[in-house]
Amino acid sequence: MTERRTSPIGNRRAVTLRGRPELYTDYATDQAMLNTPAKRAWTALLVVGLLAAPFFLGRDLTSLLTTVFIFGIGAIGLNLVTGYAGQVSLGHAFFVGLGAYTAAFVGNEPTGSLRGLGLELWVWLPLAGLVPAVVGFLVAPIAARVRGLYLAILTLGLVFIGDHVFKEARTFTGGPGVGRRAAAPIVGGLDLSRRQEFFGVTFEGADLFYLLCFVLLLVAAVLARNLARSKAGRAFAAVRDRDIAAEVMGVPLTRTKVLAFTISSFYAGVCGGLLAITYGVIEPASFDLLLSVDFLAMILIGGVATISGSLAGAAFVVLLPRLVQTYAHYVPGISRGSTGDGLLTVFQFEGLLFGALIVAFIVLEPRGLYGLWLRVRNYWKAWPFSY
Amino acid sequence: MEDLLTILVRGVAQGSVYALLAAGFVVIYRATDVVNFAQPALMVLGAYFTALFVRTYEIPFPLAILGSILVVGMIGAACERIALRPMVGEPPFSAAMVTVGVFLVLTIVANRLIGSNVLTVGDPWGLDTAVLAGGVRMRVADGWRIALTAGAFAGVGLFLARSRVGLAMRATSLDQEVALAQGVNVGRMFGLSWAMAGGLAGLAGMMVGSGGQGVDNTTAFVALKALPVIILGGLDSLKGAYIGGLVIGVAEAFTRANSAALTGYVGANVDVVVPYVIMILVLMVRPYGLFGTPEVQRV
Amino acid sequence: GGGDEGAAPAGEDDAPAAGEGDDAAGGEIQTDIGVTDEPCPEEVNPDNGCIYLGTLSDLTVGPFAALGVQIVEGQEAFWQRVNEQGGIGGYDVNVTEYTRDNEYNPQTQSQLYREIEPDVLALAQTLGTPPTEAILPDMDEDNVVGVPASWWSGWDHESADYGLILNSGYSYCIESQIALDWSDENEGEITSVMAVGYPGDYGGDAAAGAEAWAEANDVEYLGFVETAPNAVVGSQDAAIGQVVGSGADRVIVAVGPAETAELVGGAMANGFEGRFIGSVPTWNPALMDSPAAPALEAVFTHVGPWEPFTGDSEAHQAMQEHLGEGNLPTNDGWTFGWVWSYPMKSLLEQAAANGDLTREGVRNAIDGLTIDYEGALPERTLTGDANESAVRTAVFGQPDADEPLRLRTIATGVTGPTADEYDYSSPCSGT
Amino acid sequence: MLVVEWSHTLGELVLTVQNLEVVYEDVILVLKGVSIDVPKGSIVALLGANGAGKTTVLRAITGLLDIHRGEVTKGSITFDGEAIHRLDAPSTVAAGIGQVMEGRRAFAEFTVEENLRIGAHTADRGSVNAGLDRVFTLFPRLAERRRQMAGYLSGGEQQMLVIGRALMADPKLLLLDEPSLGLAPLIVQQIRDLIVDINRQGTSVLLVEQNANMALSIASHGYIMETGKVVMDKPAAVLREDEDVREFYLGRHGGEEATSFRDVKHYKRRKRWLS
Amino acid sequence: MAQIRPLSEALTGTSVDVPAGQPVLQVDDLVLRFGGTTAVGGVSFDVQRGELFAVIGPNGAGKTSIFNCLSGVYRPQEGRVRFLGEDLLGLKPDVVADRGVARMFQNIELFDNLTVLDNLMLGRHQHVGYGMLAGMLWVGRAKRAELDNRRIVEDIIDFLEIEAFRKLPVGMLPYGVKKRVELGRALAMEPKLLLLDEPVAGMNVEETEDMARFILDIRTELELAMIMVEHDMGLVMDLADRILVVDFGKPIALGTPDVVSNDPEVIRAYLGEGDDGPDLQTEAATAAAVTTEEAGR
Ligand SMILES: Nc1ncnc2c1ncn2[C@@H]1O[C@H](COP(=O)(O)OP(=O)(O)OP(=O)(O)O)[C@@H](O)[C@H]1O
Ligand SMILES: Nc1ncnc2c1ncn2[C@@H]1O[C@H](COP(=O)(O)OP(=O)(O)OP(=O)(O)O)[C@@H](O)[C@H]1O
Ligand SMILES: CC(C)C[C@H](N)C(=O)O
Ligand SMILES: [Mg+2]
Ligand SMILES: [Mg+2]
Repeated sequence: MTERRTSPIGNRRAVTLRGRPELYTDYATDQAMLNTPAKRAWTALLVVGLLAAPFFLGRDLTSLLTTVFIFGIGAIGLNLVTGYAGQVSLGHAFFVGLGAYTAAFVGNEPTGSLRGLGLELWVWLPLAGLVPAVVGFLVAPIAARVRGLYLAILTLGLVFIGDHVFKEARTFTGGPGVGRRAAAPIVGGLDLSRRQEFFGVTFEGADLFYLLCFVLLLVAAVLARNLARSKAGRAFAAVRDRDIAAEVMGVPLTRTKVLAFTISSFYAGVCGGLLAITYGVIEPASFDLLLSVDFLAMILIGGVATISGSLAGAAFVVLLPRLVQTYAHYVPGISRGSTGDGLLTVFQFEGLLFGALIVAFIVLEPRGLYGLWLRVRNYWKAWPFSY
Repeated sequence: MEDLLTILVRGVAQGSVYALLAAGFVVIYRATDVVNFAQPALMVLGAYFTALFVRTYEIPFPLAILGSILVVGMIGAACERIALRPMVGEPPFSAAMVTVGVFLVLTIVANRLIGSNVLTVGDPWGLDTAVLAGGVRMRVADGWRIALTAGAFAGVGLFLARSRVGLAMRATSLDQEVALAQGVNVGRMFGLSWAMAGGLAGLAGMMVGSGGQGVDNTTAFVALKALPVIILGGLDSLKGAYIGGLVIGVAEAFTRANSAALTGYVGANVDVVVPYVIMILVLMVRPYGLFGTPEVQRV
Repeated sequence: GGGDEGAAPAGEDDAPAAGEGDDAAGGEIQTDIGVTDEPCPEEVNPDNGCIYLGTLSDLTVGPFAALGVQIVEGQEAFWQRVNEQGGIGGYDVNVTEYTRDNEYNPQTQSQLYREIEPDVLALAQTLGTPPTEAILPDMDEDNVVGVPASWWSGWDHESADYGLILNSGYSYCIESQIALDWSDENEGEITSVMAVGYPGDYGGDAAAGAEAWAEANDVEYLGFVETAPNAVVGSQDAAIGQVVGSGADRVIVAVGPAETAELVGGAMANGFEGRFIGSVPTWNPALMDSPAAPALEAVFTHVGPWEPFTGDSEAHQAMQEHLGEGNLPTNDGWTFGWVWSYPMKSLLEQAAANGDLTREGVRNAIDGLTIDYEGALPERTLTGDANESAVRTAVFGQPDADEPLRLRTIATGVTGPTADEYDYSSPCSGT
Repeated sequence: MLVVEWSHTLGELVLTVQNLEVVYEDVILVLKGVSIDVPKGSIVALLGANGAGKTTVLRAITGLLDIHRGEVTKGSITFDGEAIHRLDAPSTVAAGIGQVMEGRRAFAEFTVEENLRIGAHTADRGSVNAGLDRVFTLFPRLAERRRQMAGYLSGGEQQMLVIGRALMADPKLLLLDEPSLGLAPLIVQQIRDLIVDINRQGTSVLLVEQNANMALSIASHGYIMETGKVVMDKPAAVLREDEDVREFYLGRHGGEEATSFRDVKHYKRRKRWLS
Repeated sequence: MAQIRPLSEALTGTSVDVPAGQPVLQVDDLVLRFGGTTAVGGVSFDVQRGELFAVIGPNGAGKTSIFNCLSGVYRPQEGRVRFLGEDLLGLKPDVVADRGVARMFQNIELFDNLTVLDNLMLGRHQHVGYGMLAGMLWVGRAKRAELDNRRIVEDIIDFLEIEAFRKLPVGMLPYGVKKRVELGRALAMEPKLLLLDEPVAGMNVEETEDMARFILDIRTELELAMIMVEHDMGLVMDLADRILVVDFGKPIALGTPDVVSNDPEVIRAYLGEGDDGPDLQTEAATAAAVTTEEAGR
């Protein structure tokens, strides 16, 4: 990967064998998304398990998983533009924020100085995606002229400018240090974040919202996967790996990059709209560099240019802090309460460990969780022969 | 008129600090092709150690500065050795993400050291202001900011231009494998660049904390100003870092001076975004900043 | 609920504090969320149950971290004492288990509230005006009452706080009016006023007070300079510029300590001649080690809601006794944490007395509740009407490097004509 | 067999590769016990089809395997009597091994001159300018482009540049990986003479080439690799006459019994080498 | 597996109908400068239907630059390029590709992280006709289009005998195979003009023969007009119908192989005396003898 002109994120899948030595009688089955029984089985198992989960978990954990799903959607979005199309973006947080506030504006009744349209989920959710998508579409042409780290920091500029706009557009956002409440997920008069009765069965609000997000995640993932393996997806990869060659092959550079940004922004926006609900209140300053970095961490830890990786990464980044919090006090010198009587407070420890793990992780397996999985798989494929 | 000059001086001084921060980024980028997001944390540590040496160990201020430059330089090198060295040959973005991890760790450490109070580096300048010819008021600290930065740039610039190391570093950032094949010790280049960047950060930290500003657990964010600066000037150009820093600093100073007037139109604290706006405008005409080397593309 | 067992220990227990709890409702105390029959972790009274109270405070990177940490400690001390006196209605009170860091950010606050809500009866502390406002609707839904670490005027009005918030002392709005009344009298006549503060109802409330005062005394009001923590705006240069430019005579400051020092120091360095009046959250003794110290000593006046740690009311003696002879807290946040906790104590005792420690029961106990501050503040009964029940007294202090907490009290129990006249039938700021 | 006798016949060896085994990615075995000797002051040719493992051999020698996620799992490499298969690249260069890497790896964003200067990174400062002059007289084309970004050079010009860069450090042992790649016939002859010339001045050369004609015309000894093994190992003169070598490496194009590329038969397939 | 079709059936779009005598490509005094250096200095030539036209010349003579001008990567300052009666100059590369000009690169420009299949499918980018949304849903039109094109790609894979590598990322393929894949990718574009930049550079004789075979087959099966840049004189002289020789961007000879190969100017500037044929052998022998002796002492 030291070769010049490979993408800065340097997709490490180059040297791993894909596809398995199954025999296909026709190209259709070969091209199917889940083209091996194993894949099909595992996926089915996972889906069923996750559908059942909320009924066994407490409210707190349920909403934690919900958050994982929501970040998953955002991570997939970033992976499309950064992982697949090689356009490193630090601006993801901005689009997430834009989605969140679009949702809040469209979904909330006006209160006091705050504006709102008071429409239902099936209106505000699509809009939460579309508005960022349009903005993405408009800024992409500028971004398309810039490469690598220049692009990364250009997009970072978006975050700062967006941050400022969010802070100033008080009638939409509530302003800095104040914020506004998220839109309620209301469908046909039913608030999916409150307890509801369906044919005698009562569903907790948290569970309903969990299921909603899970379904949305599945859809988002499948669509992304299809995109990645279809015409557009190949174009993305081509632009990422060798843009001049891609152009000579008939792939229009700017259009492809713009497309990537637009879709990615859409995903980010949807993520934002839903994220706001789990947060309850959204504050302008919170869609900042660190959020963008979290997303980058997700795809790097999960696996660049892989959908499953995006999800794994999201889970990692979202769950880690909670794990640390829960187990911190088994670590000597960590003061449980607020105050600094210990060596570190649990909050500091949490941050510390998070940073350390990112480092350790990328250093040990630059291909991320996905790479780890490949290693395991290749190992078993080769077993019992070492090579 | 003298107000204008006063503001100008303020801007140049602030810009010098940004330039110095940017220099750290550039040095590492030129050697490793990586943007080091840990730089801000190193800066805060720089402020901390200066303060520590002056106030706790009562070492004279100039020595304290040297001391913190050394210590932070070593910390930088250490981080490289532990976290970045294994990334030799890995894609720059994974490496950049590693530096983010390092940043998170170092900031926590810094916060723990500094505590939740405001830390003052114990510089002799405090809030003193001198009134120059033509009624221009300049903070003494600002004078030093300008002078020390100029000095630092001269030093680093000469070193990179004259010594073999300079060329070797750039070679490393262009193609590690080929650099290795030329006998360049890539690892050492990484380490060296981080040490230099650390030193620069140490100095910058002192500057940020001096002049009565003080350092607390949020100061690290100031260093982010260096990002638009390096892009504006060109990621691999020291000259760019310096000029870019001054441009941003001055632009910022003038927006602040007029924020009362501006607030009506563009909202409060618009000076926070000005650097990025300038950066984006420049990128639209020059995709590699003012002095950045364009990536060669040929088939 | 485990009401019966919950009562059992209470029965045997004859500690005075728990006394009333006992026979009320025939010793039956109903409980639901956040109250257990198992003793608290590191409990004081092994055979007491446990009441869990949540704490959402600014503990690491927020602008009030220094203050927040002390507030939490003071509060822990307070409840420690309550438990040592036998707890409440057969229960110890735990305020540490569910302590979280809100970073003075409404969003974080809301997230964390949702995280701990299923496990707590009420909130022993929710720091910051905007953060607290952010969770009010949730609290209303869940019947969770709370003690604010904040002095927004909204807390005095049911219309604004759903009658869930148990505040103590004046509000920023009244505070700045008293302050200006006093300053006008003791620091030279005021010709123009300006306010500098954070966005939202912390800065906003103080500004509203200043504006109201200016209007009542027809003095020129130079407006509200909105700034934000350094973490957000990098530095206070912009605010400094506007203050210096305004040439105001008095400036009401409602920001964080670091920002205050920078503001006062910077303004003076640039030849500003007016004086600054800082509300409680602006102060941190550590500022006296900053280069701004001389400036602060020269032109900064501090307003507080009650006497600092060194006061001599019964409550203050209890605090001093708790820390032990000659020991001082790092800053006066400790005192606030302690004093702020009295209403919650009174409330829980009342609820226990009513035999209903369910959330609903606790909420219902608020109306007509009488709060005993052990002299830190005058005893106070919560009625609907703010105009009569709201506190309108303040304490003034002067930065002084030689004082224990770097602050010399120069006037206590101060009231002011404008403040007393002020029509307080609705919150000064906010919606 | 032959190897042994032969290598005994001429004194010391500057490089010996013994029974080398290399694995990429922990799983891909590409060298299955390769042994190669380079006598001091000689030119040794290493031929073989694409993917045979020639470049891998060179990477193993110069310590550049790890950056390709490969490692030496068996065997040894000795240079000047020192075992070097554990050394990293900078050390091998310092020890006196220079190389022209496969696939023209010029520093695209360096000027032609900077590229040459970095080539002299380990050489003593004094010799640098002399080195520059030497290269520029060898390749006037480069002199013209002295200040141009190397990345914009034509393929062949870049090839000249990397060869020149390898000369800057004047090494004891020079490893050349397909130096004639993409060079015009005239330049190929020039390169060939150049190699002979360098060799005369005492530098030993291990030459990997697809242009077997050129390689065998100047080498004293030749190795032929197939899929990770050495399948043939004879003096160059012998190889030049070998039937298989003529058919698969030298080819019958041009020359006496010339067969035109136009009459390439479709069923033509590689026959196995007996080794 | 779908039965193998002859290339001519898989790639129907390559046939051109130009009136006899009319060139497929007509280049008139092309000029390309970079600052001071003139890469191409007034080159003119034409390529006839089904002709294999070769461009040779010293390194840096401007051959690749000519290709870059044709495929829209560079914008020449002067000159005119007519392709099937339309002007090519000034068009963006992807448009040129759409017009039917495909190309192999001098330094392999494959998409390393993609499999051989995907690389070839990319060649079909302009032919895979469905929108992004259709792709995301992966039903009906999109699915069918993918399958049809997959079939065509498979035919090319069979033709080039790279079945074994179908699903491997090209990044890890041996050089020779990569070159074939690149040829395959160009073919997949279903071009009307094929540009080959040093197709056999770095290949041994056997691989060169394979490549020669493919080129010949493409020619006979598709009657495709091709321009080839190559330094392997054996190949050029044997395959090319006509040869253009450039030096320092200027044309110095144009004609049939035997004419060109005996042109003194060409020999001086490019081929050199011993045009690495038989006499090089003998020369070499002596050279070798020398070195072996030396080694001996
Ligand atoms: N980094 C790598 N990871 C995995 N396999 C590799 C790597 N590099 C090379 N290979 C494989 O090792 C084998 C030998 O490669 P090598 O480049 O040494 O052959 P070569 O003889 O130099 O071929 P060429 O003549 O094309 O240069 C090839 O099959 C190649 O696919
Ligand atoms: N983008 C560019 N910028 C500057 N100079 C260039 C550029 N592209 C080509 N050149 C110059 O133009 C000349 C011709 O280059 P070109 O690649 O066409 O040569 P070529 O005939 O292909 O040589 P080779 O046979 O070595 O590939 C070279 O001297 C090169 O330095
Ligand atoms: C005590 C302080 C932390 C309160 C805070 N200033 C507020 O928003 O009201
Ligand atoms: Mg090779
Ligand atoms: Mg060329």
